[in-house]
Amino acid sequence: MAIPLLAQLVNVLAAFLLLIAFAMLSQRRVLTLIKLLAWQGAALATSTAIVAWSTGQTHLYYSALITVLLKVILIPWVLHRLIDRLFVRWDIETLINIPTTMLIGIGLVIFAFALATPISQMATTLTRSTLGIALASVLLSFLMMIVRQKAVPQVIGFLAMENGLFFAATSATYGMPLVVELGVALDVLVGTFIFGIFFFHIRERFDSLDIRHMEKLKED
Amino acid sequence: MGVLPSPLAGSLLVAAAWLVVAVAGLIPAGNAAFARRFAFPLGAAAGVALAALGLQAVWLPAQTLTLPLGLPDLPFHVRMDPLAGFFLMLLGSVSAGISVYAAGYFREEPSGRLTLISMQYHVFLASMAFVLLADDAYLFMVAWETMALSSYFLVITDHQRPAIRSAGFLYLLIAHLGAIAILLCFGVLHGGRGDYTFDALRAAQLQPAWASVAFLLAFFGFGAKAGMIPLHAWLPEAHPAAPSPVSALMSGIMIKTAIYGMVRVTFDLIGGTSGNIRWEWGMAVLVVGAGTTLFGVLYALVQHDLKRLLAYHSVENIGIILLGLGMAMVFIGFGHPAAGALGLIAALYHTLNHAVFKGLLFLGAGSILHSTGMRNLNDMGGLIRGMPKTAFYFLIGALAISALPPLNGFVSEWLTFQAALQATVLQHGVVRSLLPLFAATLALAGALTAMCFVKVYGIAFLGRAREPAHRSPLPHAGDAGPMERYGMAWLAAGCFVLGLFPTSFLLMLNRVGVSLTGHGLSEDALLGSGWLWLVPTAMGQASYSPVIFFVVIVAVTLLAFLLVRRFYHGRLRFSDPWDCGYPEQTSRMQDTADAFGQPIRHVFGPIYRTDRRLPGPEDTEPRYSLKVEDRHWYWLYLPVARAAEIVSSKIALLQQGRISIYLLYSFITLIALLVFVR
Amino acid sequence: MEIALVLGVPLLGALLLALAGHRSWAPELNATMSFATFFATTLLTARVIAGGTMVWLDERFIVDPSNVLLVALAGLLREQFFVDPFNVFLVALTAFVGFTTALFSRPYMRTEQDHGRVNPARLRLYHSMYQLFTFTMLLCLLSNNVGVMWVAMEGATLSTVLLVSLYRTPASLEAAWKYFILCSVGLAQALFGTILLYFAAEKVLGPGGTALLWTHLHQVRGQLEPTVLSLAFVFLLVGYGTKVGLVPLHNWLPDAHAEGPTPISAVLSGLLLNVALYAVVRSKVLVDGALGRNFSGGLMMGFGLLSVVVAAFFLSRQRDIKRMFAYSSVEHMGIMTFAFGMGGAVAAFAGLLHMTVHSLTKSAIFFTVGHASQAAGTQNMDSIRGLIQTSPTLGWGLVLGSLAILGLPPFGVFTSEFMVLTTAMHEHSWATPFLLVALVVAFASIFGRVQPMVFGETTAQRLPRGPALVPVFAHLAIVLALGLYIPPYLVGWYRQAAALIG
Amino acid sequence: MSSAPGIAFQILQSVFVVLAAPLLVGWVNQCRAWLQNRSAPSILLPYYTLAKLFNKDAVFAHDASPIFRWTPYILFGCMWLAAGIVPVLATGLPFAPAADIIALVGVFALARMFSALAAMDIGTSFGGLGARREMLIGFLAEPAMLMTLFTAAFMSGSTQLTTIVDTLAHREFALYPSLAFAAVAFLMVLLAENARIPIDNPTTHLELTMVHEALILEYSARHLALIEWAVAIKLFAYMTIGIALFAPWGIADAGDWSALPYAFAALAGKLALAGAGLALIETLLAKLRLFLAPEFLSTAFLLAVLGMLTHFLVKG
Repeated sequence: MAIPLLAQLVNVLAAFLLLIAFAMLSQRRVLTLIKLLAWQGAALATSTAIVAWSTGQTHLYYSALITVLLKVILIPWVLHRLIDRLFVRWDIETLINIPTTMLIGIGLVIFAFALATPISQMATTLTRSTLGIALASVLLSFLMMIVRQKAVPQVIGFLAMENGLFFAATSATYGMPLVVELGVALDVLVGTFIFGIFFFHIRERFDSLDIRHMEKLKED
Repeated sequence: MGVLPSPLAGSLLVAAAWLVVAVAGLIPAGNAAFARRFAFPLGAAAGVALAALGLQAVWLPAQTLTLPLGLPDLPFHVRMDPLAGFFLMLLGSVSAGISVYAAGYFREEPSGRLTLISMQYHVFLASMAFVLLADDAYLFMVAWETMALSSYFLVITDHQRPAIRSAGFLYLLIAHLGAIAILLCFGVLHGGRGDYTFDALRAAQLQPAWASVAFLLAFFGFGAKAGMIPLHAWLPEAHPAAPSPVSALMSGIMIKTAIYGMVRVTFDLIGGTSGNIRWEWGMAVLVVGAGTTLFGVLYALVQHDLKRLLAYHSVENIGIILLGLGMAMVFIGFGHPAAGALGLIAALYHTLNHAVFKGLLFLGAGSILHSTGMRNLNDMGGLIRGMPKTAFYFLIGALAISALPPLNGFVSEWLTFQAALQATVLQHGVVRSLLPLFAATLALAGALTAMCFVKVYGIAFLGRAREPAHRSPLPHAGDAGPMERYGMAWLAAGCFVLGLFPTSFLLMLNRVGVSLTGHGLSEDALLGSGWLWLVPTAMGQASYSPVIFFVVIVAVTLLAFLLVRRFYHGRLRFSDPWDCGYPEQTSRMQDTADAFGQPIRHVFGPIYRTDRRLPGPEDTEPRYSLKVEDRHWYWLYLPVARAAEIVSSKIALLQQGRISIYLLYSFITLIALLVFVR
Repeated sequence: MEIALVLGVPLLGALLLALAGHRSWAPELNATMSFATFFATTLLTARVIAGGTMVWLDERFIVDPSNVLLVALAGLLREQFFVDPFNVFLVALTAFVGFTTALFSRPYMRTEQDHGRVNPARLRLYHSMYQLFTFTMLLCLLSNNVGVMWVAMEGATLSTVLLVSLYRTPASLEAAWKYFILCSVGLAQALFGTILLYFAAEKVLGPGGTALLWTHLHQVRGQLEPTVLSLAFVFLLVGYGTKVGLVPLHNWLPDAHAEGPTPISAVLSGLLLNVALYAVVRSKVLVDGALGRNFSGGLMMGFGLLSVVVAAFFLSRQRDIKRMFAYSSVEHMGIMTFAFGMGGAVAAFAGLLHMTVHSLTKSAIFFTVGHASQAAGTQNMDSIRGLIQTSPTLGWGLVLGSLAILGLPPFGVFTSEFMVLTTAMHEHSWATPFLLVALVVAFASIFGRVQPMVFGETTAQRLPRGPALVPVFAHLAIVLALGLYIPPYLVGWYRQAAALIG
Repeated sequence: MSSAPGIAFQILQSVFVVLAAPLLVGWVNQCRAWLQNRSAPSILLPYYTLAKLFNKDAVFAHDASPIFRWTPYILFGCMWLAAGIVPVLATGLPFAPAADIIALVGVFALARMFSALAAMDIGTSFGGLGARREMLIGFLAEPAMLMTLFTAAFMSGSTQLTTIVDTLAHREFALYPSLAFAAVAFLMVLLAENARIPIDNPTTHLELTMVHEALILEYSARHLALIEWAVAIKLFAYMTIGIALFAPWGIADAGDWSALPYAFAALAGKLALAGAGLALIETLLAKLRLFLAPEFLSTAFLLAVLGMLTHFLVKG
């Protein structure tokens, strides 16, 4: 009965992921957001490793390793450095107030589950039920990007979305081919660096990382 | 038969020759000698050849050819049938005169402009030839839009002036709108089967409702090009803006291609011999035609810009052609193809006649512009003394457009009247009594045209210059150069030939009518009384002999002259004009063009949107200004433009600049689609 | 091997220019590398004309089994690239426009440097990224692996995002930020779609390498799970559709086009949008196989039509010349999406042809626009006047290009619009009024703006450097030729590709 | 058709009309004088006037162009031609088929155009004024005239005056409401076209009110004589058209010499009556303001159209 247990473990981690997604949605402090991101990465890496273990697909180990390096260590560290240097530790203002956001978030989760359930039924994988959770966390991150008014949380939302996607890739389908995983990881890495460069440029030009300064290009 | 193996191949050669001339002007870049000396005469020679080929083709069965160009599934199809032959003859013969004129007119253009004009001009000619030859929707549209484009560039030759630019823009916009309607019409005709050759379109069996839709689209689309109301707005703007030979081409020939299209689609593609034409369409055409006729001439009467005035007359004449077409459709719709053929022939003959005399008039206006730099009639006067030859040609054009016998304009209006008088054969009481009413509008328009040309001719050529010689270029105006005169002489001769020998042209048009509708006038009637007599139906019903008429009128006039000469002395003294007891009469007191139109503005007041400024009693420099605007601007064009602006300002709210909102769009789209998928 | 060459040359170019992109001869090197890429694609095209569809590395490629590294590499690359009628012309087109744009960028970027808008460091970034961008697009087109296609598409975003903000002005930063965020988020959706696709394919093809290979997916497309695929298609459409610029996902597009350097606007409009649409169409083929035509086609038609109409009405409000032509791109991508959505041999043919002619025309327009706005010193259309006086050829290029893009014959854009419209008329006649209204509004808006810029009086000076006019007229000549005559092998590709897309 | 007696008839009629036309003018003037209690001038006064004018020296303005010089001859020629078309004495004249009613209206229009052009030629303010007013009247009179003629054409199925007159003359007498409308319209057109009261006053010499006189203000001597003569022929032609349409009885066939005296007598009687009637109208009515002329003529136009519609309605 080892395999169901492992599957249960993956499910628990999936729930954890979703919980973190909600936490990020409600979190006002940037530093905490980065920590949550790192935790999410860790959960992701763990679940990847468990899937690798349970299915014996070795390339998923590489994937887990990359995740740990990239999402648990490198990116949070980079972000941390960035906000240190940019002095942007202030609290986050949101477009919609947080309780409303949470309500919408719950709605999204229900929607995602409803959408994913029929598909999960068809899947052959043991961890199929995680697909709904992955979709939910993608949508929640999306929501987070919409409601946040500052550049850094927006990027964190984006990275959380990538985490959700990775989770879908590894847990629900036992991982994509390695070429793709490598490519995606590379893109995420490069993307993060470019985001970093952008933070500096934006700050240099606008004296702030508040994206509400960037609403000049529009139709009038 | 002819010089060339087949009229179709020959016509393609001519069109290609035009294209070659167009390109050849560009090759020795910077050296405009070719364009100056040879391009236009060569173009004219090609025009004459095309006219001969077209004439020949009317008597031959239809020929077709497929070119190795075009779409993979739809190579260019070309076809030469009597209808195309007739219009090619029109194109070739009228353009020949205009090209000869252009050779003189453009002589003094700077080289760069000249090569450009020469290229656009010949591409324009070639594209018109292809419009007429096209036998599939694609080639037709390509040629049609190329025609619009090349003429657009010609219109904005003097692009430094903002008014000309906006005229060009309006022109191209409406042309494009029309082209889209035409395209849509082909789509409807196609009905989803086969390909887009005209043969396939002919063969398609349409539901009556769809046939009506197709007809209306064609009517709208081609009407936009022809300048029928309310889509005429571009015409009085664009035609005056272009250099005069181009105005002549546009007014004389290009808007006729729209008539060609209307006839091709209505009588050939939709109608064919299967009798799909409905009389209701004819009534629609008649109503629009009558409106166009009256509107055109009434607006022409209040213009003071000579070329603009002529452009409004083009609107009017398109209306007259539409009246003929409409009658033909009514008759055919009620099952009287012979009477229908008469209407069709009248319309086509007027098409040819209008091409000739309107070409001539625009050329005359061009010569005035060339030698005086004036277009405003209010400043002109007494030009007949400086440019007697131009004055003579212009007079012929003026008499022809005023539908006076024995010139050509009269013949086609006569035929249109005859068509209207066939109304007795109709069973439908209302329609039967309405047709003569349309004839009445035609009569009214004819008389108004005469009034308008009395105004034009009397004010521009007759009378005296308004300003003293040192302040006005008029007394120094020289006559048109030899090439310009040859061009005008060619078209003036056309007015006479078409006016005096209509029977042979009628035989030709009868072939066209038979090839389209399967019925025509009885050739016995046409031929039976000899070439002297124009007898459309039967000798007892109606007849007209322009030659006898002309000979007699010349004879009696000369007789009167000789008798007076013979029996009375020829003593003649010259003195100042009689001043009626007012010694202060100056030449500034002559009627101006605006003054001449004043009774019309008075009688037809509600039609115009007039802005008149009278000088006040205290004005030290009294000025009188008059602006008459087209009402269509205010109820149609501007509201449409405003509506588009409102819609776009609403849509602009989408793009607010806020990234969160953009993400939200993306999110909502995603969610909505996901909901939709479930 | 041609494929390796096609992909290798721009990658090499990116490396070289990353080192030497700031030198005075860098623009020439850039053009040379682009030409080399173009040359490699002509070799590839010739190969395809001679031998037809190819997959690389296929079974015939056998490596020495003793060399472990080579074996691993071959295993990694096996069947990863392919050329079929659908992508071959896009590859050639991409390389060609990439080359001509490099030619254009030579005088353009020099003038920008003269004006002090870029410094050598940024120029190095520019040149290097230009090559990298070409590489990512070619990779996206040639990749047989749907996942790698996604990676390449994201790579294309990443390589251009810093180019959009090259001038570091507030507006360009804002545009780049929006471009980056919106496209990345969009592509994230596409990745989810890809995962779902894999999720479905894995059941049929088994886990592992082949489940994302397009050639394999295409063979088994009838057996894929319809529910999953419909869901996947939604994600893919929203994802890649963001990149295509479909309304309402288009918001990044006008900003990015207007604020970046003009050569980048030209390749974004002319090439990147095509590549993104290519990805959408590839996805559509699979989904259609699983679901039947109506589902994906309906969605694409809806998006296409919405894009055409909304973009047309946006056009009239523009003041910035590049922004206006960016909206025009949205409109044309809408037309293509609509055409592919309708499906059927003629419409798909028209869509492919429209991709070709739109790329050529739009990039030609951006070339002239670039020079024109440099001459006027502004992108504001109200300040650009009388181009035909300062530079007649440039003026004619702009006016002819605009007329071509507005769908006036005899230019090729009309050809494809003719086919789209006529097909729409008898298959989806409800859509035609919208299309036609949009076409007329677009005509009035664009031409009403272009005319006073080209004609009339001006006070502007002539350009110090001769503008690059060869690219402009080469493009327009090809577009004109395609309006009158389409070469048989191109017809063959279009037909086969249309049958594939069907 | 073109038999020798026919041609003889044609020439006879043409010469007769030219010679007789001034007599009709003289008769109208005489009647009017009687009606107005004036002592009447000789009925031959128009002839004396013409002779006097022909003998005077002609005077031209310095700026006169060939148009000015040729217009009197063209006018005279046009009217003479018209006189040849209208079946005055006989139907079936050989020249008649060469020009039907539409061409007849065309001839009058041609004459009007040239007279207006000639008036503008010298470049005085009165010439332009006259031309403008003449064309204003013309553009309404011409369609009204055409519609009147069309009514008759519809009744007889032909636009040839000969056929129309034949048909109308040989049918049994009946009251035709359409013809009645047409007759009233025709009368109004006749008044307007011949510069009669209430539209114009042929005897006026007040420049501001005149129409026709303003047109010929610059003419003198033989040119004026020709114009006056042409005007007389025009009146004669209009009256005979009216007679031919509305009272065609008694007309001869071309070549039928025996019927000629009878036709001649009938014509003389009808013309005498018509002339007297015209004089009566001119005496009873007052001249209208210029801008009431369009109303007058549009009434004529409407009546003509009504006549035509009545024809269709009555015919069913």
